[in-house]
Amino acid sequence: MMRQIPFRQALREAMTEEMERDERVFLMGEEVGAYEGAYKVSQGMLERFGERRVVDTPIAETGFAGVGVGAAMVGLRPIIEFMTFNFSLVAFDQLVNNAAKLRLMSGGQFTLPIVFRGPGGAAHQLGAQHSQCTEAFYCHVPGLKVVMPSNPRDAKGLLKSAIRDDNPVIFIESEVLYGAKGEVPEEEYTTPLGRAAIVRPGEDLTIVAWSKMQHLLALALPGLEAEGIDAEVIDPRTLRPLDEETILTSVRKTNHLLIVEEGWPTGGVGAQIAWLVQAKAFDHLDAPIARVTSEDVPMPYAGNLEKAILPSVQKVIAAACRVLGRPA
Amino acid sequence: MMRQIPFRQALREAMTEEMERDERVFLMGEEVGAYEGAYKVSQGMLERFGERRVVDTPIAETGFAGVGVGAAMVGLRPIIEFMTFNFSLVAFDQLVNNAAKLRLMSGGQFTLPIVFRGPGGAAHQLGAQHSQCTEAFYCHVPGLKVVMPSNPRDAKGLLKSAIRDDNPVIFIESEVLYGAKGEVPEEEYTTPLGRAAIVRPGEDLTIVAWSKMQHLLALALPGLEAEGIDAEVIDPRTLRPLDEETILTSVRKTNHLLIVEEGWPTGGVGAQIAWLVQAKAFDHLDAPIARVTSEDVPMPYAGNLEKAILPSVQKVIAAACRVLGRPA
Amino acid sequence: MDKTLVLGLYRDMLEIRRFEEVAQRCYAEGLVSGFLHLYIGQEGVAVGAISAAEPTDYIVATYRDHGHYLARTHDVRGAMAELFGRATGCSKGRGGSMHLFNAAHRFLGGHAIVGGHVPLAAGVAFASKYRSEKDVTLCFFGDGSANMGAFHEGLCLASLWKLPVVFLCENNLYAMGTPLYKTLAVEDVSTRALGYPMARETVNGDDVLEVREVVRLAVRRAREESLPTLVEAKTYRFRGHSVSDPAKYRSKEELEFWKQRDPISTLASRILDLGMATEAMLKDIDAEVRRDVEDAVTFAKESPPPSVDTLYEYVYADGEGGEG
Amino acid sequence: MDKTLVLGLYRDMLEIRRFEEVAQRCYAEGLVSGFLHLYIGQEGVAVGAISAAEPTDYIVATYRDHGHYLARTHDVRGAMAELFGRATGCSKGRGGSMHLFNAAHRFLGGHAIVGGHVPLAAGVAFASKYRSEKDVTLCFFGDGSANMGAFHEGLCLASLWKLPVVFLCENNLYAMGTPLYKTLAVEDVSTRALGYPMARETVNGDDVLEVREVVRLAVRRAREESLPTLVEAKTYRFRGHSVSDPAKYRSKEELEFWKQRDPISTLASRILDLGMATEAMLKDIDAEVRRDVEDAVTFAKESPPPSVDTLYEYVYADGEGGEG
Ligand SMILES: Cc1ncc(C[n+]2csc(CCOP(=O)(O)OP(=O)(O)O)c2C)c(N)n1
Ligand SMILES: Cc1ncc(C[n+]2csc(CCOP(=O)(O)OP(=O)(O)O)c2C)c(N)n1
Ligand SMILES: [Mg+2]
Ligand SMILES: [Mg+2]
Repeated sequence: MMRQIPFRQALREAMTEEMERDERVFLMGEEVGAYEGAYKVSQGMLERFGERRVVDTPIAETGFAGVGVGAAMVGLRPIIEFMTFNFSLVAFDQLVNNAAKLRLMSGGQFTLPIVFRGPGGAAHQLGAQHSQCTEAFYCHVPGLKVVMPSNPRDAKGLLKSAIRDDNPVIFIESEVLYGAKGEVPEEEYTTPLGRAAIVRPGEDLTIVAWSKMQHLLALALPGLEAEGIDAEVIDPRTLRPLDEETILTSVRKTNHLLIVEEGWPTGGVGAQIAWLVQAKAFDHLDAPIARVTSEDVPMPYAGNLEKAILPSVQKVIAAACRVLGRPA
Repeated sequence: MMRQIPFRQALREAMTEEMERDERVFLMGEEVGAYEGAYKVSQGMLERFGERRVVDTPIAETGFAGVGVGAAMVGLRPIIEFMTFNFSLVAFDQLVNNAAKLRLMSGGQFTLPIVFRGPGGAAHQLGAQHSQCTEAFYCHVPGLKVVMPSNPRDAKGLLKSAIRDDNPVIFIESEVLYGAKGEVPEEEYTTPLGRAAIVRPGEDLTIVAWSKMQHLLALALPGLEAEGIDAEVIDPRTLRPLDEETILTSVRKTNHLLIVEEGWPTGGVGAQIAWLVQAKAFDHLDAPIARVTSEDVPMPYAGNLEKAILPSVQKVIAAACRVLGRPA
Repeated sequence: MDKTLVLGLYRDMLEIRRFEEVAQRCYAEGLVSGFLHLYIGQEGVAVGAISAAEPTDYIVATYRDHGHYLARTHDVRGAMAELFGRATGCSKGRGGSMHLFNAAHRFLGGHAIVGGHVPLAAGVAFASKYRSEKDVTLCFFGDGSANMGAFHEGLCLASLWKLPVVFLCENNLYAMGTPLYKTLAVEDVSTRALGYPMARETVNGDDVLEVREVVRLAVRRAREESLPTLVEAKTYRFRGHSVSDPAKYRSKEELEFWKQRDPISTLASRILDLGMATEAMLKDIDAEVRRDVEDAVTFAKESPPPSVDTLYEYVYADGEGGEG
Repeated sequence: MDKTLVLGLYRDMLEIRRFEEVAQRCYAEGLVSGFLHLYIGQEGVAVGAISAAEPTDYIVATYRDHGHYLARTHDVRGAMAELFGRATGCSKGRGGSMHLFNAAHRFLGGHAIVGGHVPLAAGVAFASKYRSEKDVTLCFFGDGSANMGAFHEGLCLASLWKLPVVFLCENNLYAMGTPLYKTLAVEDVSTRALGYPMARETVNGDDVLEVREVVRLAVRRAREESLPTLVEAKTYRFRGHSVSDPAKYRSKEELEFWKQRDPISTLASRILDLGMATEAMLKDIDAEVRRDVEDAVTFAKESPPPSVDTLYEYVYADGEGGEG
């Protein structure tokens, strides 16, 4: 039987293997070294690689994100950790105006092989400034790639590909998934960016979800089956570039689409997917595309409100029934 | 006949009238005072109101955006000018984490009556870092309102409403429209936020476009008419909150929708509108919703590339024909 | 020294200490969630500084805000209920531990983006000056803010525009698990003031009276000359960064050294030495604040959570959807 | 003084001056579009500083980058073609005046977000140190950057990590229409260095030799001790912020005062005084650079614009769509 390891270890293995493989790769961020990561993702890496390649930074996201961009311009391959992606917003200009555009502005003279990684989204009652999904911001920006793994196996394979990729990659993890275990092969492997995974084949309804929401779907599946709904579950894994074909092929089969995302509804990634599918598979849709998202509000602290705001099993089942025109 | 004044004067009148009406309103930004605005929007205002209420700032967007937020928390009503919205990205955290969330985080104890305004989008060959549409970023954020007027009359009325509004309002203008003239009443008026305008009634096809793109539509109309297309043109004017009803009512009549936006296609505001319409008027759509956007690339400098990247009359007409299933 | 003043400061620090101890207990019991950053060990700073300001002066703080909130409001119930996420909390359960607010007491939060509230505080001071009001703004932040762009821009504008604000850096030697020497090329955070320039002071944060005195002068400079000051208070947090941090990065000896400087016990000894109060009287004060804190727990427990029907409240001033 | 050196510096400054004059003419003729920020008056800074560095040292500049680009590359054709938006431009027509790049000459742009390139430059220096290479990074920016958060964070990290970088502030007394005294509470931008701390120098930017000497020491400090320096060069731009700015905010007298310090004419007089060259020889140099610049115009005019089929090139390193 294949070994089971936690998400954080899968990420650590990906970084460690790539750093051993390529001297140009280094890890930089707040608490990544001596503290071994705010969420212990980089445990043991300082000891293994030393302060030169596992670099603790002050709290200065614009500063060290920019340092990463500059280092990438001259051939290093930085992994910049944001303690959480909420803090990437103070470095937003570095990602959007520098990392994403320098290649174009220089007429292709410079490549930006840099990964910005860290957890995104809500954890448990962390309040409005610490509970945001930022993927919609980054997916909007040409020049960036956006990756959001949902399980340890993909996390390791995708992070290795992201580190080897010659473009700026926004790699968003999840605080609540770091401890989640999953099968991860012993032998080395990579998982290509830009390819979705069909998590569960099905006939009635296509459900697209990523990161944490895949775990919500796992919890919702029994209920869906109880409703007699045979769902085809797709995990895009990379949100930009999006694997349109896999999603379209599925919708052409099931004729129904439900998108489940943790972020805000207005202008969320799901809106883009919905636009795409109605544009390219219009005649295959038997019902409006449905979305389950969080409510359109900043996240309050209170546990009951947070629960009511985030997507839930009940909301997924209800939406699935709605799409299929069944009484729920 | 009603007087015709340029867009920049309409904005100036709105600010001037509101500052005369309410002592709490002030204008702050780079070059707004002595220089009278990088685009001369605030011409004469320093002379009229003095340095206390027309405040020149250093280049420090995070600083003065934050100053505005703090001043608004204690009852002032700041108008913060970004020389262009490209520079709002260095202050992104202040807008997204402070302006948009403080009311919620404080349980409604504080209101944030603040307007962030300035030009957005491409002008003429300003390059990648100076040619961005930022509306999609801000429309994603609950707690913010987003307004994008297309003509002087709306610009004045909407800006006055934005200044009187008790919420943070992102008010995005356009460099290339500042000189555009239009009818503006002498007498005072306001234009409500959250209400779209039907610019041209029509039967065959609903076209939604805002800001600069309304001018593109004006140029495209003859061509559309030549194709025998009777378009209903809608200007949402406020992108958040969006006047869904006006758009849905129109689509229920025309059964066809085309969205024209200057920004990037992936996760653009048009994707959200498309998602909404297919969700709420699915059975009324006779064809896939179409979008004309800029190409999905950072804006290069070369004029021919910029022209090819931005929406054009030809692209609009071709898309309209496509939606209506006519050979173009 | 004024006896009532000193005993009052003692009581205020003790109120914070007991509140934090109980908050930690409630967290362990699962009654409090999210991040919980305790102020234990730093009480001298908030109490000394806030006692030096008028009740009408504005306070802006970080996520480590219980001490500042209590020193200003003494609203033990509202703070505890907020930690519990109840509708009766000072932020109606929306803010939680990191986002305590109280408009009536001019307590402007509780902010969780490091450095992000510094320009905001400058803006509050800007408003006072704009209205020719004599209020001063006190802005608290940690040593970790010193490298942030927002800190820089806030101080630049405050210096340039001569804003009536006191920037108070609580230098507790650590930003999370990182000792200051690893992130700051200078020993004193107040050195930063040289570049703006701005008046600066460095004070022993564990001496509540010294803090009070230094901040009093800074507040006066702000109120009378409308000039900002960067005050650095050297202090130490006795607990981890948050309750989930075992703080393994610090030595026992270091912790012990600082505990000898505990702002509360050191003041207690002085009070006794000076004969300002007896052991018994201090015990009574302790008993009293313990009662208040336990009463707050009961209050919080008995308070209802926010109603889920109010989900869309407080997002827009004009209610759901926010039509203008 | 080394005659060839001095005449070389003179030629380099003149090359920039003539290039800018012609660029402005081409803009007026509608051959150049977008924003055009001329370097006229500041030539002493770029030429002096870049001549003090090795050709393998890295250069990072702002949108006012023609001078720096030419001083490093002398690629007059590539620069002019870029302004024309042609495929033969040094950024293949993608960058324009504000975004000149040349990887072969280690010229890393041309950046248009004020302060945004400062951390990037620190990162380039970080890479040199990481690889134990002895290259130094020169980062140019204007006085307007001094209040930006990115400037602060870049200098904080460079100081903390002892990075081999020279931060070169070109203080031309104005940020667009705003005089420095209205945005900076200190007289010298270099004062900012005190807070980090960092070695600092203030130099007369209109004296190319003085700039060269001061930067030479800063470059040596970076290369040999791996320490950053903040150098402030006092200078003046003779034209508006961009060609569309009439610069009404400055008095004739002020402009005249500075024109007396014109880095080029003052060096010319010194050359003549010292008998390093004759009027005729200087005229020849002028004629030569004029020829080069006019040749570049012809080259640019005859060059094709980028093909519209290449619209999606240079967005992702792996081509359109950017599959990983
Ligand atoms: C911009 C930003 N980056 C990172 C964090 C995560 N974080 C929260 S507190 C903290 C340490 C702050 O230390 P300090 O400023 O010294 O305050 P203290 O906790 O010691 O009171 C960090 C890194 C954050 N909240 N904001
Ligand atoms: C963050 C940001 N804010 C505003 C601008 C607009 N802007 C471009 S140049 C400039 C003035 C910069 O002055 P300075 O730094 O002194 O450089 P100089 O033009 O004098 O060379 C401004 C405000 C910008 N490019 N970036
Ligand atoms: Mg600290
Ligand atoms: Mg300048």
